[in-house]
Amino acid sequence: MEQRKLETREMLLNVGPAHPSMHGIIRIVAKLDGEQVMDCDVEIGYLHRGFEKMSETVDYNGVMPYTDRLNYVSPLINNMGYCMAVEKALGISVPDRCHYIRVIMSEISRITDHLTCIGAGAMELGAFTVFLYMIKAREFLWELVEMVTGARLTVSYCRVGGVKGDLPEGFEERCRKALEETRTVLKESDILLTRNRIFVDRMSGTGKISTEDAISYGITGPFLRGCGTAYDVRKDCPYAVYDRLDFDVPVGTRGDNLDRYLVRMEEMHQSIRILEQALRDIPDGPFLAHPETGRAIPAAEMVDEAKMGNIVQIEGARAVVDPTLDGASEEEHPGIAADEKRVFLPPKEDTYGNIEGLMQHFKLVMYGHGVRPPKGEVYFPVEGANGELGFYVVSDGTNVPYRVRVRPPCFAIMSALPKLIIGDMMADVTPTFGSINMIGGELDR
Amino acid sequence: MTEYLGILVFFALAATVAGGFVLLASILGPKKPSKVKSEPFETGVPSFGIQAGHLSIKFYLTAILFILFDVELVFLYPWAVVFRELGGWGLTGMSIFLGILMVGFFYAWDNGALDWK
Amino acid sequence: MNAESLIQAVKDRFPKAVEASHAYRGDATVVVHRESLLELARTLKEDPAFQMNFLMDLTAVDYSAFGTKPAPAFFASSGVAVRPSTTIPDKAPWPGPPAFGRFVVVYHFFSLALKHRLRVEVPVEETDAEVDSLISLWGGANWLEREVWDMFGIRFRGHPNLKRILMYDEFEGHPLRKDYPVNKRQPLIGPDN
Amino acid sequence: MTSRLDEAIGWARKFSIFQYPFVTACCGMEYMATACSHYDVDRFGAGLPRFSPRQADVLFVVGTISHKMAPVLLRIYEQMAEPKWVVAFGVCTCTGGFYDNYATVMGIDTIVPVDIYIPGCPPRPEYVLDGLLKLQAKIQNQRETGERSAPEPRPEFSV
Repeated sequence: MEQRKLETREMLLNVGPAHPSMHGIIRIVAKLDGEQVMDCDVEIGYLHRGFEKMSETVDYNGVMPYTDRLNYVSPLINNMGYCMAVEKALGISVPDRCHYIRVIMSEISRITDHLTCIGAGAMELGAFTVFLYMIKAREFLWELVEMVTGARLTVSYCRVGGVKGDLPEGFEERCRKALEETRTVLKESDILLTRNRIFVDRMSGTGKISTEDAISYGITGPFLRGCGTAYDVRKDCPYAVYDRLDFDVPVGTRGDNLDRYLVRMEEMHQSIRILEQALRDIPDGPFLAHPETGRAIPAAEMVDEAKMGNIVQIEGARAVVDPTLDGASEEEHPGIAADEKRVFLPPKEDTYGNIEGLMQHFKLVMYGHGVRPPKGEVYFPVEGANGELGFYVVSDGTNVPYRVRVRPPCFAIMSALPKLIIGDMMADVTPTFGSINMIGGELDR
Repeated sequence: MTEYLGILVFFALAATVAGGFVLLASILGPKKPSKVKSEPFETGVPSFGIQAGHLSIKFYLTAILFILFDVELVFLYPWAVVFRELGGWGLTGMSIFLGILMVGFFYAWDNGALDWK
Repeated sequence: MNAESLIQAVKDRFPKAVEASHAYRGDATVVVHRESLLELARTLKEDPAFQMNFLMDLTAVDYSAFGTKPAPAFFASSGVAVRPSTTIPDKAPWPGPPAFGRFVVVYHFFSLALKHRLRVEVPVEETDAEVDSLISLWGGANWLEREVWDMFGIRFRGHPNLKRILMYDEFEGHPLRKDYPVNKRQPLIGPDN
Repeated sequence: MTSRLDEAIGWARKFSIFQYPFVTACCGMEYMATACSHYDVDRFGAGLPRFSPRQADVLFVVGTISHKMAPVLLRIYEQMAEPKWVVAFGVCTCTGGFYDNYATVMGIDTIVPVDIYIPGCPPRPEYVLDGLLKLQAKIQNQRETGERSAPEPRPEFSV
């Protein structure tokens, strides 16, 4: 006799804004039948801070600190994306050394993003040790970033038309040491996780999505590569010097959480490979502009000399500047800045030493002056840690951007969340959400 | 009778320690009840509340299986203490007992009572 | 295929729909009437010549305050001798925002197979700011359109639940419009400083 | 006159801080770095994050609070059991930081009473540990200085 289906009323459950397993603030109202999620309504916007409105109030270089706080786990990639969009609007390009520096810093940032994502995801499944190991590895890389940019997280390192300063001395071997330690941590975590029965059981088969659905939702990045489509902006629309570096794009097959985890782990190894190649063939570092007269004069003294008009004494001298201004003196300047006087600050020696440098500095920092791209609109995609991070910049010729629109990669993934968790069990929402790597700042902007 | 004295002392000690903490907490801790504080905490938003009495049948199934094998475990403890004195008979008796329960376990497992779907 | 041939292909397919087009800095852009948007999007997606399977981005721009602020001249025009630096290429200047309409809804398409990108702009009047929804073609359009409605107040015909996504429901007004002041707060609780 | 009992209570509370990490934005990354092995907040007895306001003593508000999030923050603060303290972690919670716009609450002390302010965007882990020590000093002499154990929430704000 046909078994009458017991009619049970579904239970509405709030996986709310302050939920422990959601390391990011969204609210999922899930309709549960026992343990199974039958339907869910996702509500976001809890971290909407008005990035696009604020970027219409500051000038082009002033938007930089706001871009750090978009995807705050990999800030340098946002910086690079925004800078390259504005440089495309200006129609200028930076020297090769600066491209290499940007590639090095954004690959370091990508590794920290994947470390945080996998670490936090594993912690929610109980693998607390892996979280501690990965955050330890992230500390090594953050020390590296701090050595170059001065800050660990909110770096604001790029400038329109270049970067703030050249790589300090001793960067290369510290970078190699940090990469070595990251590699050991990756090996340890791989041993701990990849064949761990609990981890594999929780991750495989949950949060499945087919390639067609992923593409129709506009999902890109490790999420799409987990489903089997090899779309990587660095390979398909190469920018900076990615076409000169060879690395391969890991692709999954089933499109579930385990594949995404494996893709991210493999991507970290590829990023380390990119870093090593970039460190090897980065164009020459600072060449001494005036080796024979390259004596160093304190900046204040140089200014006094210039004021008195005796330019000849300080011709070709190097200014000893405040450490925060380091890395942008006359010898490093050609390597890190576009040769466009209307966009990038002059080296300190010119600013203190002669009137043209002072004029250029004045025109770039005074209110109402500064970087002024011609009227126009530009879209520049960059491979962020979660997918394609595009910047759409509309400029009306003034020094304030008219409209800066960020194409957030994890916004598309979050819009597919109902398709990911309906049918799974309530406990599977946590690994799925861990592998989405939703970053509040990027999602709600 | 004296061997039970040890257990008595053990229980008394446990009761005083647990009771002491609860007592101290209630005396020393400040108490400021408020309407919002008494509402259930559901991640920061007013909760929908659980409709009483309409839970899915699968919870009941899992709970019953757990109780069954938990009680079986309780019988093992006294046996484990004296199994050396019981010798062969004790072993066979207990293995028959366990065998019957194992049959029940495999039947449940085979019928899919353990996986949720 | 490169920007010009892409624009030409779209023009051949939709001669009367395309109002204007340009390839500023290499981004193929087509300005289209509101009525033919859905049909154009469908052909872009299904037609083997385009194969635009990605709706990368959907956003809007409020051009009401465009050009009102004076754009001080470039540095060179102030007469100071500038070292022969690369002049900023202005050979193909940007033809300016679309002719009519306060808002412009901007779509960015990308084809994974043919590796080309297209930007479609749909100018919309302020009075009836309404455009067809692309939710039947791409699932991703759902949230993107809700955000454009939330931020600009442009309605999307055919969208299942067009309500606010980033702001809370008690919020009146659309913050990204140029006439909405930056710090006009409408707090749910707390003082209104 | 500090009675031995007050001192003992202060000492006990000081080194067993159960924190509720109300994490929203970029400061969360620095909170992770502080809680993990390199800058280890567990050395000060504050290592155990409790994700339910019932079991937490200190509410760590970490990251920008938007107007949409403000009622949630107030509700969780009010559902915490006394004695409770609030730490404003990062400049966005102290004064709203550089997000002075329609979406951000300019400083959470307009919503919940705050005990310790840790400025910085994000504050370096050393600042956080310093803030924690100041909080512990406040907890230690909480009873003898006659301060009320938890600052009274301002009536006009409670919902």
